Amino acid sequence: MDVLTAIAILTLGAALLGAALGFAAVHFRVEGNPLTEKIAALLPQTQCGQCGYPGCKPYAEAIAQGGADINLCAPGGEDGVRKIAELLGLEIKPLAEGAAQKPPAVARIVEDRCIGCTLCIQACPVDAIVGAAKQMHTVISSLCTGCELCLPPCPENCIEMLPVQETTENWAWRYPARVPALPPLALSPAASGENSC
Amino acid sequence: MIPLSSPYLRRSNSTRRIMRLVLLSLLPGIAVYAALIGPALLIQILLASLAALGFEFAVFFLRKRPARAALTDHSALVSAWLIALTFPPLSPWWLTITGVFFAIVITKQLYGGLGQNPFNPAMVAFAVCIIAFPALMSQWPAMSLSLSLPEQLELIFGFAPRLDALTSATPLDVIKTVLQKTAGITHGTVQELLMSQNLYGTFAGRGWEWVATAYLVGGVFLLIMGVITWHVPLAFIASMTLIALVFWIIDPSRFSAPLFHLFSGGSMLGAFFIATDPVSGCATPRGKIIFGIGAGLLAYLIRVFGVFPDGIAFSILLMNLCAPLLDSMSQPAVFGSRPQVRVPGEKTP
Amino acid sequence: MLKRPLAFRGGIRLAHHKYESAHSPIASAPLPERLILPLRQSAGRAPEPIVREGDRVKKGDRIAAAEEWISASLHAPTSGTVRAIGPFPVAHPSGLSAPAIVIEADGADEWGEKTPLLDSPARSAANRAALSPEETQRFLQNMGVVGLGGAVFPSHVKLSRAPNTPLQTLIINGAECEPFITCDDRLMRERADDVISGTLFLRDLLEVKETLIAVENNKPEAADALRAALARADAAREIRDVAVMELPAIYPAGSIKQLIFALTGKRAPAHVLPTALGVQCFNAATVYCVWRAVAHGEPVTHRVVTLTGNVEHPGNMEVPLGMPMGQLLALARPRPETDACIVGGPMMGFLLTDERAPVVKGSNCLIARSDAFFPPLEPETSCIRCTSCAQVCPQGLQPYELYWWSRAKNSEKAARYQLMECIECGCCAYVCPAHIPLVQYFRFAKGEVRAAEKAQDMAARAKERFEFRQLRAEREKAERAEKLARAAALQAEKLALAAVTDTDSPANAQTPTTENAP
Amino acid sequence: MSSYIFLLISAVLVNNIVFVKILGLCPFMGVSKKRETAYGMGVATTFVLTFATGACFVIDHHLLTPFGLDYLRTIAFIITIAAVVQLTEMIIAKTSPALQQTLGIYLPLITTNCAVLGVPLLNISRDHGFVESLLFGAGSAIGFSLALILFAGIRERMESADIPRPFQGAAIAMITAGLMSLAFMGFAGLDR
Repeated sequence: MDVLTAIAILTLGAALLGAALGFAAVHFRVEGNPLTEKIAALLPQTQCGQCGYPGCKPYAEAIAQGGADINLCAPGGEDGVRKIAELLGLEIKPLAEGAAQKPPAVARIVEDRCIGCTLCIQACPVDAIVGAAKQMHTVISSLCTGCELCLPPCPENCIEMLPVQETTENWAWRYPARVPALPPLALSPAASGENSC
Repeated sequence: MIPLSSPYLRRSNSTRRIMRLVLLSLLPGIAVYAALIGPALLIQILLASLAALGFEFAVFFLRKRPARAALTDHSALVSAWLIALTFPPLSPWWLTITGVFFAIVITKQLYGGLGQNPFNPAMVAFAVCIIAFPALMSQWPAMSLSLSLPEQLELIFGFAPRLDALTSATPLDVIKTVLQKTAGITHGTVQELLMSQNLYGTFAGRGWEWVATAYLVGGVFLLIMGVITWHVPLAFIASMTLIALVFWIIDPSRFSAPLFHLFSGGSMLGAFFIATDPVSGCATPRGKIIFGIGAGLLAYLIRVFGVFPDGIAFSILLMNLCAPLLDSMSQPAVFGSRPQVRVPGEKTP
Repeated sequence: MLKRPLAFRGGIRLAHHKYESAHSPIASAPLPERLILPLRQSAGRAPEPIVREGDRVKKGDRIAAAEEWISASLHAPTSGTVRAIGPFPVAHPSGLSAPAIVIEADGADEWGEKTPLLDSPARSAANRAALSPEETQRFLQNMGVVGLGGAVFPSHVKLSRAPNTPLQTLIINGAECEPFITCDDRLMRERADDVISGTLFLRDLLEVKETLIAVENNKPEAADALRAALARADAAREIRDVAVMELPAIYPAGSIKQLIFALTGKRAPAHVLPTALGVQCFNAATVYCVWRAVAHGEPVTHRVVTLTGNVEHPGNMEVPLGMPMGQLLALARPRPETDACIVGGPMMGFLLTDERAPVVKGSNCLIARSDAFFPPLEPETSCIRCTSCAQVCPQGLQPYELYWWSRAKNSEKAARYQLMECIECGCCAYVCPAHIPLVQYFRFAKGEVRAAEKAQDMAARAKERFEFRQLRAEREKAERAEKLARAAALQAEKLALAAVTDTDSPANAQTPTTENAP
Repeated sequence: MSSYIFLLISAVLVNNIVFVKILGLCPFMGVSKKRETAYGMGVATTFVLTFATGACFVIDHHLLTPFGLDYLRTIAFIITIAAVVQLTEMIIAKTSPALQQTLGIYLPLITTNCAVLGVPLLNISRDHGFVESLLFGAGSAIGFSLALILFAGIRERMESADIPRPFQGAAIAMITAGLMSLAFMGFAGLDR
């Protein structure tokens, strides 16, 4: 008898709770995954496809659904992995093999070899190449994300990647080294004697 | 070597100098304490100092890092001295060394060394030892007891039976134990009770009051030298005074006067030397004030209502817990972000 | 108007080291054989060269023209021949090269045509109503007038009025709060009349209510000279609203936000230009250049540079822009143990990496460094959060927190502690007992923050363009599909029509099937 | 009234569920890396714990005891708690996606948070009435949140400390929790 009551009560309880959960599942349904947008915001949007997905958003979707690893984005680098890991509360991983971060670069078309085939224009995910059929094409370097997607289609191999040069305008201070290395200046008194007024 | 980045000018000051000033300002307290208790205190200080330097060296050796800078910055000595001053002066040698181990190795070096420990090393040492060895940590020698140096040495290093006769209740112990035992029996004010036990001096616990006064003098010296700011000591003393005053007014037969609390136990040492520890404490001005208030209140509550004879160590550790949070919540306004002065003639939108 | 300057929070008192270089008058530097003129000498866009290799130029001729509003022109400091246009070492902490125009001096130092703005009695100091502000702004841009205090912001831009706030106060910044530098001091002493005339010119142009000339109280001679000049100007026409204010010598009194607060009590919030508070600020040397340009038609081709530190003959020199700094410092005869040269002041300057780098508009001081004058590098020890840095920070920041996160390369966290509000004055690093190069950590972290912002911008733009491209592709696809559908529909209709006409003649009832067969 | 206050003080500070009872350590360790997550976890746990204590009290007193099914207590409580957690998760997902995101995978972890099971069981063993049970539940939850938030504050700073390699990560976090627990022992005796 006791056993029967126990079973009955537990069944009843389970049924009640199950009903409540079922009701909640219908009533508090959430459409879509808001995570995708958040992850996409952390990706560099180069649309390079190096992660194996056809763009940044598909990759973000894949991460949000748990299908993809977070360390596949090469342009995002270690910093990008760290940010995604922080967002999702996962452990930080090193970049996946083959997904090494390259120094920032922009594409440049060697103009005297360009035949005006427009293949690179079609390949560029951000419309950063301008030109018309049979006319020379040019990369707008300020829009170029350096995704290298224009390299394979070019029949003439006339697109090259130029690493972004450091100038006095984009230079930034380095992390303080414990021992700075600076050669002493040639401000010897001998030099000063020649030019004294 | 030339610094790479400006400023190329630097005020001559160093962490070592700051630590030296702290040690220097502890000297009056040590002098008075040692005069009252005997050379045992100095032995403890020496013992703790050697142990602290030894442990620091060991950690740096194990981490394969140069230990020189850490050994000469005197920060380990500050922790060591505070341990020696807060432990009973006739503690056995291994108790002091255990305390130093917890302070230097566990609390400080495991967190990366100087400047990175979230807890005050000396107070962790005290808390660990009072929980692990409550009996040993409450054997305070009577102020009137005068032992010769060999006797003291034997107590610290030897296997002599630890005679309870040698120890006596501190004024704070009396308040806690005697008052609880005699609850309901009228015995006049707490002050009269202490007087009857020959434990009351001029304005607080006999003997201890002068040690505390000497700490106060050292603390004021630190303030004047700019090593500490006024926030923590003032907030600590004010909050402790206030809460003691409230309880004292309610029932002077169960609670003692504020002055007594300020000059008993570790109040002064805590207010000026421990709660002001910049590493484990708060850094913003408002944070420091909250830290001081919290430490003062908790110290009183734990000392009077808790199970431990003194509350300084626990109150400071508890405030250490809150320090990162308090700091981030009390960030001062950046220059200009306060409401600006209205420009005369300017139209308000 | 405040009776006496207010004290701003924080700051430090420094040994001035001003006397060494301030006691002798400004000397003229000899003309070097070659002048190197980096194109970028002001904030904003670098001007475009308008000369070519081999061109002859005269002193004061424009050699590079500003093409954007936030940009200023560049002029030849002497007569000669353009020898090269290309990258050349410049005075920059990076030690990198930058595009420059190289002029070989012919020694004649022959002026080109001078066209002052106040060129006729109708447009003189007494009657300036004929001038429009826009005309003046364009004139100053063409004359290459930029802030000579160090930030080199084009001055004409600062003459634009904020749309809503009328300007109340004009501040002439002669504080010169960094130790060692005395170029503004000497300039104010020796050429006070020009400084006052320039001040009055700007005052009339901006139509401000009050004009305050701020001088630190360690330069009483400069203040006296300015007051005397003001009295002389007052004799010509009544001036009531201009005053010389002496500030207590607390570094960084000359920093713009601190200066505005000290003189007016207004606090400039983050990211707010002083004009929004009704205040505009010009450096004293800039004001001098404004006057030389408008009254005498002289563009900015020279500047006064302080030569001091570990040298035999400290002093100030009027130097043609483009003179190599090593050559210039040699004129002051550095003593033997000199091991480096600091460009700018000892608190905010940087080390010269190449002695061929030329003097530019922003170079106010060259200091020969030696261990006797400047403490050598000491090893960085652990921060114990002593908060000395927070106590002296004039911006009210918590440098120890900024350091904690900058050191961990967590610039996001540092930015949350208002890293970007740091003015890099160096007070924190000056007082730090742990010898931490705080400012360098902050400069590094700021670079990281800016890089992250830039990357974020790039990503946002790339995303927008990518999404638009996809949208377009989809639209094209849809249009194509629609076209196909329409074509198919048309075809079907035609067929149906044909079928209808066919059914009319039962004899041909079977033909559609054969027609439809491919 | 004062007994209620002491009960609350006891649950929050003196007998802190994490530092003194050493319960609920998985979320305490797992969700304390960032302060924002700690706040969210604290709120969620407070809600779940208070609600679960109430529900468990009702089930125990009105279902299990009358039928003499005390031996089913543990399993019944676990089922109840699991259901409450599921409900909370769905409600949070609907009402606050941001919170849902910061809590991430940790919200379901509340199910296995032994504190949530421990508190109702303690309530039974201490013969707490309904109000006392709720207070004890809420107090324990507040104590848990407090511990979590304080710990997160310290861990955020420790993140960039130069901790010896063998102690990085979980090891130093455990030591820190131990030292915090040590500090909380200072409250001993304050609930009398």
